[in-house]
Amino acid sequence: MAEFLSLHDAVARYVEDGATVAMEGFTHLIPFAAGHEVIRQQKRDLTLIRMTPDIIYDQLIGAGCARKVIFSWGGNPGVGSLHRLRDAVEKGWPHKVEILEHSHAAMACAFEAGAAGLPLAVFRGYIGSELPSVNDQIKFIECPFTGERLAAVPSVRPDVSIIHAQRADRQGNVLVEGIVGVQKEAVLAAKHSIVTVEEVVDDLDAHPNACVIPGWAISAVAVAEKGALPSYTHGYYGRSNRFYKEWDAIARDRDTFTQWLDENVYRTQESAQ
Amino acid sequence: MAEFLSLHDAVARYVEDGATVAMEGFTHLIPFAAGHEVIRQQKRDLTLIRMTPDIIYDQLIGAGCARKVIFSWGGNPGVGSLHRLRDAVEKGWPHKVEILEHSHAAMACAFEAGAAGLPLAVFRGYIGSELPSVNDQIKFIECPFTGERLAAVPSVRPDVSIIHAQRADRQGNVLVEGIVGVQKEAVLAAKHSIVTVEEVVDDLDAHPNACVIPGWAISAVAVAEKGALPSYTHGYYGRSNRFYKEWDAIARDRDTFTQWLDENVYRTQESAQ
Amino acid sequence: MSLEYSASEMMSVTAARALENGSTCFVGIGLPSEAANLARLTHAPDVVLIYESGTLQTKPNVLPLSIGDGELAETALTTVGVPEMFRYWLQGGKIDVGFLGTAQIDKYCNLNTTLIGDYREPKVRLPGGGGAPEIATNAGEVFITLRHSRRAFVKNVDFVTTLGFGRDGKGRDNVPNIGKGPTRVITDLCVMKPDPDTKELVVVSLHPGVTREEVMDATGWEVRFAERLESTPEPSENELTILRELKARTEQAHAGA
Amino acid sequence: MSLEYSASEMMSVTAARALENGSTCFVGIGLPSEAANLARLTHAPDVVLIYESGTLQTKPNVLPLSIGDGELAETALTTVGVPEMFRYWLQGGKIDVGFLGTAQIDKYCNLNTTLIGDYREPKVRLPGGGGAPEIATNAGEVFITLRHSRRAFVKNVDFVTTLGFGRDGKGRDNVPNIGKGPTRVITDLCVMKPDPDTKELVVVSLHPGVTREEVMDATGWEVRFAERLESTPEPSENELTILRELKARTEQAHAGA
Repeated sequence: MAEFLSLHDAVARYVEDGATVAMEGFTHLIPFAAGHEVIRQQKRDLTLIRMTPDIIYDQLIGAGCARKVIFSWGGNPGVGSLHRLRDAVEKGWPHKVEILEHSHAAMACAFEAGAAGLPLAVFRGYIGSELPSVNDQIKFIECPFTGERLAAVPSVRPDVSIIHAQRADRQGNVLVEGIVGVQKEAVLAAKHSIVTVEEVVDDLDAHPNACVIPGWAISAVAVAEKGALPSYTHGYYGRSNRFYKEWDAIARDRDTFTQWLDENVYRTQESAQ
Repeated sequence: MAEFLSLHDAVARYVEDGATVAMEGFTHLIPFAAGHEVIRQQKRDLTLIRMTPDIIYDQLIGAGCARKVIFSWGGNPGVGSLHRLRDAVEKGWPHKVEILEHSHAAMACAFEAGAAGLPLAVFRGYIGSELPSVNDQIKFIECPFTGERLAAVPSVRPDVSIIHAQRADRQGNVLVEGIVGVQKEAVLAAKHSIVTVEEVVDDLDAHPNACVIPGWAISAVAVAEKGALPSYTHGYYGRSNRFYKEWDAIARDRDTFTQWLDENVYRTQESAQ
Repeated sequence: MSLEYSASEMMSVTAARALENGSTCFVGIGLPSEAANLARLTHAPDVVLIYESGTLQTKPNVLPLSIGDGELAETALTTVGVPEMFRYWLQGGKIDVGFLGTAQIDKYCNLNTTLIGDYREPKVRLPGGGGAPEIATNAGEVFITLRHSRRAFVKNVDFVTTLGFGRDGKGRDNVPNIGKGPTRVITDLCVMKPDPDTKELVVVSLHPGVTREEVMDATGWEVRFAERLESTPEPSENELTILRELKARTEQAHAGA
Repeated sequence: MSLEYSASEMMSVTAARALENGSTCFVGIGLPSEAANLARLTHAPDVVLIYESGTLQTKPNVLPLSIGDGELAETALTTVGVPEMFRYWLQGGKIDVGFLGTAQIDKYCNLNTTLIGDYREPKVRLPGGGGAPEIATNAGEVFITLRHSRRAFVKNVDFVTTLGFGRDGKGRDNVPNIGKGPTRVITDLCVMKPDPDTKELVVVSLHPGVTREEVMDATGWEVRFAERLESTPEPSENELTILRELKARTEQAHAGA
């Protein structure tokens, strides 16, 4: 049963140094507030999983939280590079970060398989791509019915998954609406999960087939108003495209980045945007 | 792009003798009107796929439409046996029907794999069950990452799938709501598909993550008001539990059944309930 | 004070009591559904009921006739597709208890809902496996409830649709990622549990007024009784009232339309 | 009448024209998204645009900056989860055209969006494959659009993120259940198509005012030209107006907040 915790306490309890952590949100509902709390608590040696390492992972990497990143598209959407990710991979600053790289199809299927309790995902993929030559987690199996060669990857099963959602009811049931990405899969695939929400309400007011994650399938729910900014929350506030563009200049330079982090993460409490 | 056809024309065009047909609806939205049209058009030698052969398949089997039935639970829900199915399997009336039997998990995964364009579904199932000894389509594979033995079944890919839904808009986009079963998967897995709907509307009035099947993924849409009776349509009318109970007596006896079929299917037009 | 109650009521109340508050239960239609909802309406208001039709955390006001009655969707937290139900919720390890009925059960708790007789020439064709084969292996543990009779409690099931502990009691040994399997069988006569070592079903509790002989007569093998054989606690007045109201509401609802 | 237009506009209009009305298109962000939406707003009102964020049949009023802008969900027929998007819609064979951009492309139309240099010691780390590897093999065919430069059009890509026709042009031969692959590349200078036999990219059409030399200078291999080299039709006034309005709306929308 989901426990209502402060974001500080939820991160302190469930995100351990060395853990495998998936913070998901496919360009929507990205859990920035939670990511900042992970930075503030100076978690280290994390294996960070995410289909689209957005600027939140750029910040975590630049802050020195990550040992390894598993991803399928690592950019600043519509803007360009993640300079902190590149600096870590290309120049080892603040320290070397290992990467394990997939395609979106592979990771989406791997999250699905993780939620489904399976050890692997099978799909038609990686044909002709050189990714299998640099990622030893990509294998191929033969279909016993047709003989077709299909790709197989291990399922994603994080120690802890963190997502942001619109709202929870008082039992900790959570509504996710709009672009739902792989958030439900991330929560169901993980040993522990933290969901930050815009608000807690009496009634979720959800339609019959809404994406609702039951409270008993979640470890902790924490209120984090505007917790997805500069990403957005469908029905609550829009995406700060401006900040995404501004991030390019902030992240290009180590000093500018460090200063930004100081002012906007370390020196703030949970309300950091 | 979905074509709006009469139910007669849709069945005449897409359901060929000898075809593999999935009429789905997991106790909800069962396409009875379409099934009756298949009976009226005296289609023969069909391979009928359905997780829960309900009384609609009992009627199709008793009417002599089926050569083979692929299923995972063949009963009259909450009432008892499907007497026409039993009579065909046990005594070969009106002729012998071959059965291929799965578990729900296997068939649900096989529909999912069919929709996903895969030749097989992989899942953790059939452990200790004797079903694999009587169904040669059940195989086992070894996970290349963990060595775990997992079940594999061929995906379901029908020649034609038929489902019933609440409503379509004028472009043939279809809303399915409530217990959605494997209907979307059935449509996406099939070469052709027929969707009967209660009504055609200007606006589906669907929420952001509703189960909507785009018109371009459907072959034909046909209006069939009360087309799911005695099953039900969430938001439109309830299930006739009474008819399900009455069916037991009707179906027990070949003559009673034949007479019922005459009066309620053959002698009626598409409006048969 | 002794109340009047039927053997069926005794069975339902006992089965209901087996469910702990707050546990997640994958519910089979019929007797399991009656017991699970009785639990929810009495001692276990926060038991989470899940039906294979995709209805998550449902609170039906009347018992469903089918596994997918509208009542289930209307009172559910949300309703998901059937592939998701079996993949994420059952196989994904989110279910504490699978609650099943059966047509035949043997002394190693294997279940047959496929057929009586030979597979290719069945004497009686039963509905088939449905969700049971994977509920029995993917749920944390399994409760089984059915009426006690020699036709149902057979030495060897005609067909193992659903694994209890296999025909030799060792069917779960060394199988990775498998649930505990059946941990109790609740009938209208008694409660049985598998022996921790041999997995053979042993009568651990007789319902009030039931004799050993009655159980032996209704069981198709030489049934064992626990050394410390208990007497099943009687239903309370509250449980009986709620069960009867539930059944009356159900009957009334299903008579219409 | 000759209109004033930029090379970028020429590229977008030409790319847009490639999309047929009524086709289903899996749209990459950036140039493909601009072209696909221009098609929808001009000659192809019933083109179905699908973004990997799960937005099915979407009709954004402004171009999305990210693949998952709110605009996409708000104007979509419905929005599905990302696993469903890749499994049912892409891998399930529902996509006629995959519309991609790239950082590097070689003469066999292989795409590199992974890195420049050596994989373990990259000179430039690019964002990675994203949806492209499976879009390129599971869509019916693939259109590619990018700016023409010697940095982008290289003899051999540093890394094959996404299959065109393989390093030898035979990468799709005898592969079951695979799409046709790239059928055209639209740049700001020309249109290229793979030779039906060798699969080498051949310039089939030069944009108005562009010379062969300009294309050769901007291409990192000895590029071939079709025997019947065509001149790409100019943008119409209507196309230019709609494109400019779309970009103006977009700029305004993204400047805020």
